[in-house]
Formats: sequence, C-alpha cells, structure tokens
Amino acid sequence: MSEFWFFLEVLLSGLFAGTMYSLVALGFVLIFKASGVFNFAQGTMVLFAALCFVGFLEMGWPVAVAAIVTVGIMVAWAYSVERLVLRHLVNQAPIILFMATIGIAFFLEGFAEFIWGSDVHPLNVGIPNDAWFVGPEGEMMIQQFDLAAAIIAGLLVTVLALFFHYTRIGRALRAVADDHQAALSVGIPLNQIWVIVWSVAGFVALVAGIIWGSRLGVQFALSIIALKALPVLILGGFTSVPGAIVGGLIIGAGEKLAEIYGAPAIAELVSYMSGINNISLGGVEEWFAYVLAMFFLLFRPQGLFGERIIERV
Amino acid sequence: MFYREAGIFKTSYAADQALFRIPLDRLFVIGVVVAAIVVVPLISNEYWLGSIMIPVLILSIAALGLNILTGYCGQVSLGTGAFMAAGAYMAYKIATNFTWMPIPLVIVLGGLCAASIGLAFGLPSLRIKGFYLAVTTLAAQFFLLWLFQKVPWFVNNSASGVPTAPPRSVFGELVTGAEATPEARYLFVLAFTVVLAVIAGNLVRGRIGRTWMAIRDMDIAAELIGIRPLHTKLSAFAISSFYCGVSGALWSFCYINTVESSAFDIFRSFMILFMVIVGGLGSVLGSFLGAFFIFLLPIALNNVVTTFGLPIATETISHIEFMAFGGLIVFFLIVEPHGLARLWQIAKEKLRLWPFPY
Amino acid sequence: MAEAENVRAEPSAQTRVFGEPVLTLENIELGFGGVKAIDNVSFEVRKGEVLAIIGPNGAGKSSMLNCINGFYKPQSGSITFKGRKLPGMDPHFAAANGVARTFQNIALFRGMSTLDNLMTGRVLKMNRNFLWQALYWGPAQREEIEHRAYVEKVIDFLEIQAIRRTPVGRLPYGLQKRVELGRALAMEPEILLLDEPMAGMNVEEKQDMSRFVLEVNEEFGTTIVLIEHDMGVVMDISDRVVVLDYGRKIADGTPDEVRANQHVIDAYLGVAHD
Amino acid sequence: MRIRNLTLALAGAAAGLMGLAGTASAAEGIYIPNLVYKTGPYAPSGTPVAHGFADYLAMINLRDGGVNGVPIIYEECETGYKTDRGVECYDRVKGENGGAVVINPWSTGITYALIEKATVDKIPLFSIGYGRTSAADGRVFPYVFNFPSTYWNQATAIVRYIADQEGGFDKLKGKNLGFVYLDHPYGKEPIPTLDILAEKYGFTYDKYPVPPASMTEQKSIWLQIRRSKPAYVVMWGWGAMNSTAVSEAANVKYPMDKFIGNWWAAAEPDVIPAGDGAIGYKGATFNGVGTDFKIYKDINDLYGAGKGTWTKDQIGGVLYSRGVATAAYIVEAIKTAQLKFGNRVITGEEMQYGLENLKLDAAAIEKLGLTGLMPPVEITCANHEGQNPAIKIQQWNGKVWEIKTDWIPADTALVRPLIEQDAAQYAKENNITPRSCS
Repeated sequence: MSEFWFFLEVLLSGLFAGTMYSLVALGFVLIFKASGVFNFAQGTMVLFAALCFVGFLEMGWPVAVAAIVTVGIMVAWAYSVERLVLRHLVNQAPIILFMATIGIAFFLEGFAEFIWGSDVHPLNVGIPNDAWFVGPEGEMMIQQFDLAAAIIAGLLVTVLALFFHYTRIGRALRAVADDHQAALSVGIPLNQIWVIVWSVAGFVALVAGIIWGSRLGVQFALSIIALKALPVLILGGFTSVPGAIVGGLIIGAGEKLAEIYGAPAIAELVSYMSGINNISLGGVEEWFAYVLAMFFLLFRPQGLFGERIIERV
Repeated sequence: MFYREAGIFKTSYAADQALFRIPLDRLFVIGVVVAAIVVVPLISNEYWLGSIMIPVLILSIAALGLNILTGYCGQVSLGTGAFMAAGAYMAYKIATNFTWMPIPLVIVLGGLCAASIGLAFGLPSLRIKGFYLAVTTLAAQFFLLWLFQKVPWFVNNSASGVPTAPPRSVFGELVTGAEATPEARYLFVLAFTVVLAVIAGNLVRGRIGRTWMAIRDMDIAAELIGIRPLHTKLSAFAISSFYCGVSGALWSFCYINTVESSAFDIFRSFMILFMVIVGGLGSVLGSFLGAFFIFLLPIALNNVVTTFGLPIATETISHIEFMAFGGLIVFFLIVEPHGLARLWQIAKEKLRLWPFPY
Repeated sequence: MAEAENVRAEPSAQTRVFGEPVLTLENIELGFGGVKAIDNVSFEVRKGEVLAIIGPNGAGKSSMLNCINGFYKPQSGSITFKGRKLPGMDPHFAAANGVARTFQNIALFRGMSTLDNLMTGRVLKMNRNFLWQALYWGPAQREEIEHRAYVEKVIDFLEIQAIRRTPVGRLPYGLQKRVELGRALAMEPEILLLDEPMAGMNVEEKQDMSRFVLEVNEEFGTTIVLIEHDMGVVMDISDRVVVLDYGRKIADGTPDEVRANQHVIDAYLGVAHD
Repeated sequence: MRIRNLTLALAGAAAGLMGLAGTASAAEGIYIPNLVYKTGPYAPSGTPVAHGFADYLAMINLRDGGVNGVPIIYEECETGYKTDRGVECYDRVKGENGGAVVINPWSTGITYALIEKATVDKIPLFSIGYGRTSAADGRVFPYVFNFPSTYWNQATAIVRYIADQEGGFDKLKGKNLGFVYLDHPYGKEPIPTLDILAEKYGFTYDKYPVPPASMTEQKSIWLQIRRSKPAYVVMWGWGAMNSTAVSEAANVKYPMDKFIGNWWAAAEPDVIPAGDGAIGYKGATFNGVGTDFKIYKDINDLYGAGKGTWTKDQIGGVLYSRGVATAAYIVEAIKTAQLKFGNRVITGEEMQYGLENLKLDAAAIEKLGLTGLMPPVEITCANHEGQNPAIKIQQWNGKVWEIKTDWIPADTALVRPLIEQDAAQYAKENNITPRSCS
C-alpha cells in the first residue's frame, strides 16, 4: 500500500514540477502566438527578472515596489528588443528569428551577470514552505510551496486567458497571430503589439522567476530551465496556452516517473543482457523530455493542440 | 584593379566548374595553405600553435560539418556537441582496442561512427522541420552525452570516466597526447582540415550539394523534381556528423588530451552554431572565418586586459564576452545574414574596382 | 485545330495526329476536410499534344496537376502512366519517368544560381556516388561536364545566358518564370506540366513564353499540360482543352468545341448553379 | 564603476588582437597564475576561493614585499569551469612573466586535461583537495600535488565519522546510505572507494547522480531518498547543485544532521539559499572558517590599505578560507624551494622540489598565524597528498559554519594501495616508468 502512496507522491510532485515548466513555456507561447518568434531568450528573461527583483529587495525596497519597478524594466527590455532587433528582422525566416533570440539570450545572460553578479540570492516572498502529510499513516507528503506555486500558475493562466478573450489588445494579439499582413492591413500596429506581448512575457518571466527563485534561490542556473520548456512546447503545440499547461504537466510527471521507475528497470534489463552487475542509469531525466518530444513529433508533428498544416504549392 | 575576374575566359566546362574559378582566388588559397604548412609553425610560439591554431582548425571542421547541415541543407541542429562526442568516444574506443591501427584511420572511423549516429538522429527530419527539428537534435545532445557518461564501456571502465587520449604517431612522429610537439599536432590537424575542406568544397558544387540546397530553398519543389527528401537530408546529417565526429576525435586526441563529455556540452553546440552564423551560412570559407572569429574573440578580450594591464576584473571580461557574442549574432543576422564570408566577397568586389569607384 | 495551326510560327504541313494516351486519369476524387477539390474527374493526356486545363478560380486545376505529379494522393480513382495503373502517383516515380512541372507561385531555389537551378533538373540523371563526388575527379567530373553541356543547351534555348551565375532570388519575375521552365526542361521531360506559366506577364513576355512552349512541343515532342487564365493564349496554343468547374469536368475537346460548349459559357459567365 | 569598466573594455577590445601577439614581459617576480571561474553556474563557489587565494598573495606582497623579498606576480584567467578554456588558459599563462611556478586548475576536469601537459612543461599542478586522486602517488605523477587530502581518503573519513556517530564500524552493518553526486569526473571519483568500504563494513549505498545540465532538478532524487530513508546521505556536489540539494532535503524533511556534504559541498553559498531549512546540515572540511585567526590582522591591513580584492564583509567564509590556505601552502613551498635554490625567482621545476619537500608542522603553522585554518602536512617524493590526511566535520547553524569535531583520520591503509594500483595502471597505459623515490 505504501508503494501506491509513493507512486502518487511521485506523480503529484512531477505534476507540480510540471507547472513550473508550464510557466516558462507560457512565455514562449505568448510570444510565438503574437509574433511567430520562437523566443529562446525566455529562460534568460526569467533569470533577469528574478535577479532584478531580488536585487531591489536586497536594497531594502518593499516587495510591491520591487515588483513594479521590475515589470517596468521588463517593459523597457521588451521595447528595446522590438526596437533594436525584431523591427529589423520582419519577414525573415522563422529560423533566423530563432537564432536571433539565441543571440538575445546570450546578451541578456551576460548583461544580467554584469549588473547583478553571479552570487546566489535567497528569496523569500512569504510563500509557505511547510508540508502536509496525507494518507492513513501520513505516507504522502504534499508541499505547500508546490501547491501555492501551482495555484499562482493557474491564476496567471486564467488572467491571461481572460485578457486574450475579452480585451481589445487581446483580440488584436490574436489577429496578429493569425496573419501578420492581414492584421497590418486592418490597422493593427504590429510593432506596438510586439512590445506589449514581450512585456507580458516579461511579466510571466518575473512570476516564474519569483517562484523558482524562492524555491532554489535566484541563481544563474535558472536560465538552464529554458531548454526544458522546448519539449513542453513540442508536446503542447507552439500556439496553445492550454497546450503549454498540459505539456508541462506531462513532461513534469513523465520525467519523474521515468527517473524513479523507468531507469532502474532499464538498468536491470541492461545488466541482464550484458551480464554486468551494478549498472546505475540515473539521470534519465536529463534527456527524457527531449526524447519523448522527439517520438511524439514523429506521430503528431503539430503537437497536442496545434492545428494540422496543409502543405501547398 | 588588384583583384580581377574580367579577361579570364574559360574554354571548357571543366575549367568553368573548378573549385576556384578565378586564378587569383586559386593562387590565394594555395598561398594560404602553403603558409599554413610552412610559415605558421615557423613564426608561431607554442601558445599560438597549441592553444589557438589547433583548436581553431578543429572547430573549423565542426563548423564545416554544421554548415553542411544548416547552411547548405537548411536543417538546424543544436546537437553538434553530441556528434563530436560520438566521434571522440568511438575513436578512443577504437584506438585502445586496436592499438595497431594507424591514427588517421582511427580518427576517420570515429567520424564514421558519428556519421551513423547522425543518420539515426536525422531520421525524424523527414517529418519534422525548422525548430521542431532543433528540439530533436537537442534529444541527441542530451541523450548521447548521458549515454557516454553512463556506460563505462565507452571509457574502458576508467574510474573517473575521463581517460587520457593514447599517444600515437604518424611517420614516427607523435601526433597525439601531451608529449607530441605542437608542430606535429598542428600539421596533423591541418592535414585533416585541408582534406575535409576540399571534400566539402567538392560536395557542395556537385550533385549532392545541389540537392541539399534545393531541399533548403524549397523542399516541396525539390521533391517534385525527383529529389528524395529523406535521402538528401540523411546524407547531409551523415556527412555533417562525420565532420563533427572527426572534429570531436581531434579535439580529444590533439587538443585537450582527455576524452571528456563536458567538452561537448550544449554550450559547444551553440558556439559552433554561432561560428556558422557569423561566418556565413552556406559558405565553406565562412566556416573558417566564423571559427576564427568566435574562438579568438574571448581570448582577444582577455589578452587586451593582461597585455595593457587594464583594471578590469576577470569576471567582467567574461560578462562582456557573453554580451559581445549575443550582440554579434543579432548584428550579423540583421546586417549581414551571409556573415563574414559575404563581407570578404564585398571586399573583393571593392578591390576589383579599386582605385576607380565606378 | 485549325485555329491552333494558324498561330504556329511555321505551320506544319500535315495534320497533327496524336498517339496513344501517355497518361490516363480515371475518376479522380480529392478533398481537404469537407471541401471537395476534385470530384470524379477523368481525362487522358495524349502523346505530343498541348493540353490546357482551364476553369474559374478554385476549380481544382492546380490540385489536378498536383495529383498528376504525385504531390497529392487522390482519395479514389486511378492514374495510368507508363503502363502502370496507380491509385496515386509517387513524386519520385513521376519525376524519374519524365514528368516535370512549373509552379503557379514560382518555386525556384532562391539561394542558388540560375545554372545550379537548372542543374538540379539533371539530378535524377546523375548517378556517380558520393566518394567520386567528394574527389570531384574522373567519372564524377566527366558526368558534371556532360550534364553541364545539356544544361547549356537549355540556357541557349531560353536565351538566359547572361544570368547564368546570378542567384535567382535577385531576378525579375518574368526571368524567374523562364528559369523555372528551364529547370523543368533540363529534366528532358516527356510530359511538362505548366501551372499558369504566363500569369502576371506583359504582352511581350507572354509572346516569348508562348513561343518557348510551342518550340518545346515541336522540337522535342514533349507533351504539355498547362493551366492558363488568358483565354486568348489558351485558344491559340492548345490542341485540346479540359474545363473544370467546382472540381468537376464540364467539357473536354478542341478549343473550338469548348468555346461553343454551353456549360463552359455558363461557368464563365457565372450562371447560378443548380 | 561597472559602466566605466565596460567602456574601458570595449575600447581595449579593438586592440585585443594585437595583444594576442603574446608579448611575454619579463617582469621580475614569482609568477603565480590562477585559473579561476567567477562566471556561470559554478561562480558562487568559484568566486570566494579565488578571492581568498588572491588576498593572501597580495597580503604577502604588501606585508613582506613578497616571498623572502621576491615579489609575487599574480594573474587570473577565467575558465568558467570549462575544460577547454582551462587548457587554453594554461597554455597562455604558463610562459608569461618568466614562466608560471605553479598552476591551480580549480577543476577536476581541467586537472585531468593538464596532468600530462604540466609534466612535460615541468610546472607543478596543485589541485588542493580535488583532481585526480591517484596523483597522490608521486612516483608516477611527479608534478601533481593534491594535499592535504584526496577524495578517496575523504570518503573513508566521512564513513569513519558516520561509524563514530553510530557507535563503531560494526554498527554500519546492514545500514543503507545514500550518495548524491554531480555526474561529472569530480562526483564519480569516490565511487570505487565507497564500493570497497561498503563491502568491508557490510553497508549498502544507493547512487543518485545529478546531471550537470540540470543541477537544479533533484526532485525525483529526494523523493527516492524519502522512500528509502537512508541512514545518512553523503553528497559530492558543486555549484548550484549543492544549494538545490540542501533545499530539497529540507523540503522532504530529511534529518539535516544526517546529511553530510564533502568539502566542496559545505560552504555558505550552499546553505544560504535554503534558509532555515539548512540548519543542521553538515559538511567535511580541511580548513578552518571565520575571521578569528591571527592572519586576519594582516588581511585586514590589506583591506585597510585598499588593496583587498573583494569587499571586506564577504571574507572569512569556508571557500575564502580555503583559498587562503591554498595560497599559504604555495608560499611556504616557495620558501622551501628558496632554502635550497636561494632567495630568488624560482622556476617550476624548483617549485616541484619545494612542494615535494614541504613540511609544515603545528609550530610552523602557528608561526604563520594560521593555526586551525589549515592542517599540517608533510609531503614526500612518493606521497603527494601528505602523511596524515584527515578532515573535520562542520555544521551550519543558520549563521556560520561551526567546526564540530577534531581531525578525523582517513583510512590510508585502505586507500593507499588503491592509489598505487590506479597510478600503476595509468603508468602502464601511458608508458611511464615510475621514478624511484628511495
């Protein structure tokens, strides 16, 4: 019985970890939807936003002020990206834009460290950090922090969904996502839209950064998680907000299950076949998400929620 | 005026399809190669030869490989490091298990192993395009490195997992390992570089190169004129991975002396992608220019500080380096998507007219 | 038929007689989701003829060409080609057996020069393996030169010598269309599919293009299937016309017959469908 | 300040390629380059070490005008903990300023890559408590030094500590331990030793590798640990991995006093991000911590003179102290060499003599004002890790690291044969004839 509770715990903690991926992936989706740009720099934006936020806190500013100023910085950043980069790359192939965002990511990474240094900054914004024990004998542990983070992520998604559906800007964003030229021709200012959507992505990055940062400390390694968002997007489809959420949950849970149940099984199989004992195959997590995404792509290239593309000549 | 192509007439298609159609170009390239063989080892000190020329040449090979895949065939890969690692680990395995085997053959076999792995990871490219494909190459990057690190067989069960590259000789002269002179290692690497560059030049001007570019420019039209997309993409993956594999094997054997997976991490993949972008997508020359530029930039930054004693902390230089990389990538993509190679071409066009501007 | 002969630069003395059907399409059906693009269409292409497919926008003309060279697979029906009855063409099989085409929106390889674009047309005829090519020596070089010679003939024929080394992305629209025709010709096609070869051209360019089409047909005996909106051109150069409307075939015959067909007139004049 | 630096650097960058010509200036002094990493995910650990090292050398220059009057020339080269950058740095610095006398790679990967090179170049590598363990066999690795202790010895000492806590080695029987490690040459070093110890004392242990590319993703590891409830968890971690592990351990309510990091996994940056959860976490160390040592009078003077390399309120941590200790060993080795070769600029080869004949007993250390900060060592030709490798266990109390034990000796009787065996195999593979040390 306790094995069952453990399985549940693994699954649950995987799902919670998945909401974190979803948060990062969300930023990708926003930008992709509105500008067709696959923004590799989203992960670095998470780091940068968190660093700014924690930096201001350490200067003794109140949380609200620090958050507002950081959002302001992210808006300024969005504006300069649009001004200095995107504007000059309109109508380029998506892959060129993708590579440009890799450049942006490198720049921002250097810039963030340049301004704020490479130290680890502890961050505490008052998210509860205790645990509940569930089950007949308290076998299963639920961390309040994880739950809080998931609730925040959920709220954020809801707000964004409402924003997209019910505001004028939201509708304009969706129009741009559908067809740049058409949106331009009905008088939607493309550049402005891009600034807005990068700002919103910056805001999402800040939320993600605060949550990740309060769990692990704000540190340079945060930007590494950006890569994990890629397979999440592949699963969910690049244009779907619910896709980002579901993809994140699948990857999060799948990874944990693969690591805890899959890796020992494979190790046993390998040692049975090769006759070598004591093979340890930990660290499956490192590639599981990407390989899963790869096989998934082979069968459904458009993602879970993406639309099928008809090729024409 | 100095550089002229007018007045040079070809009387045969053979001459018109030569690697360098203009005698001055041909002379120049031959001159560069000769200088690389004779002059560079003579004038360079150990640092220049061992720590700059050798790694730059090795990285040029990898950049050539990625350029074949990305620049010519249009398939973006973020898994270059993994294919380099495949070459390095397999070459190590072959070199230690078949000690009689001449080292050039070992390196080539390492490359071939990488090619077959590249082939496997190229299979999804039939159905997947653009950055979707980039994600599958990330799968290669993470999975392969994990595999090499996890399975002790690849490193002959060495306790630390970081075996030393075995010393091997060519014509009685040590070319791998720490005791090989930088000159010998340099010439060995240079030989590979020249041969592989010539082969790359030949491939891209022939049938295979045209099919790659056709797939890159418009895959649907290419398919309808009878080019098989799978064959074409897979050949690009295989050949590109071969180049990367050779480069990885040389990196381990002739440069850092150890077979270590962290030398081929995702950061390496990005660096090589940067080399290709900055150097010029779809240009053999660009692969070299890009490799030189990207490799030398941080070293130059560091050297400025030490040479002139500027009061800048080491970490600041490193931050500037990141910013400079990022900025350059964006700059090149915006201003000159064809990279340094295109700038070189423009310079030649200017020279042709000089001193008359019209 | 008489019409057609009048405009030929050198009217041939004998009546044009066409051989066997080289390509037979039977009961082709093709749909995307709920939309029927082609609805039970059958016709044949005879050796040596110039066949025009006409019809209003969205009639399924391009989809028809896409079926012929295998880009789309019909949901039902069959295509008989080279003695093989296939449920749908395979693009590689089509290309290897001499079906070449041009596209409505130019589909050239923009990063490559005119010469290289034309050389891609020879890809299927080149077979030296990778190792020879890596060396670019001996057989591989001979092969390159041999095919270069053929491509140069096409270049001469289309009068595009001056733009040999120019990347096609930089060429004006009319020339790009011509290069695309050249790439198809370099394949030495038996059947040439032309999707609106004269769209967007001025009168002179159209005359040039018509001349090339007819010369190809006459000199090389290439069968030509073309889609064109300019009725004057269609009626002048084609031997036979197939008319599609809303995915169905409504007429098939000589230009004169088609011109007199009531269904066609209705379709073009926009009579309400029942 | 930073902006000014930026403009300066940009101005200099243009002239950078000229600088590449490698003008080896012949400044008079003992040249000690340092391969540091102050950037990237490992920077929180790399930065304090570098500053401690640099401060001590600067202090020697300021206080004594150098080593026996010969000034030290100090220079840093940023590696980012990357092996190839480390190799490039080594090649760049080794010939400058009359030649490096000793190289500190500060990375096990870089150490591995440099062992052969440094041996050929006759420049000693000093990998203090990291690098290749079997390099402790000076007969095969004459130019590599890894005192005051190695990973293998550390593993035995940690197991001895656990046994002490449990009440004797016989109590280890049947116990299950967890080993959390960075999946990198560094993290894998102690595994063979742990295997032998497990067999010898009858305990079992589970391995939990943490991939370097996703160091901050350890949830599944800690879930497994929560399930298997190992009696102790030992960690070989580095950089961001450590703080994550400490946070996660606290999250799953693992008893922190049963969680022991090795000496690279127990410093301030590792515990501070975890907040109060980290209280009770233990770690091995071979150096003291804090600013209560006599030597800090001189280091404070350095900061008073405005020549400190860091900010004064940051000094005194575990890793900073380790940097100080490393520099102190090097300075003493230089003095040893100068005793033989005279008070002048020494060469790498002479430095090898100095390191190999380094003998620092308690009295000597007291004289340096470093008692408690660094352990005594005695190096011989055959033994490059010192005669009596030992560790102390320290514990985090939420504010500072407190030393909890006296020296816990390593099981050299067990480790030494392993070292010699591994070194012999290395010698065989690389056609090296071990030198005679008798």
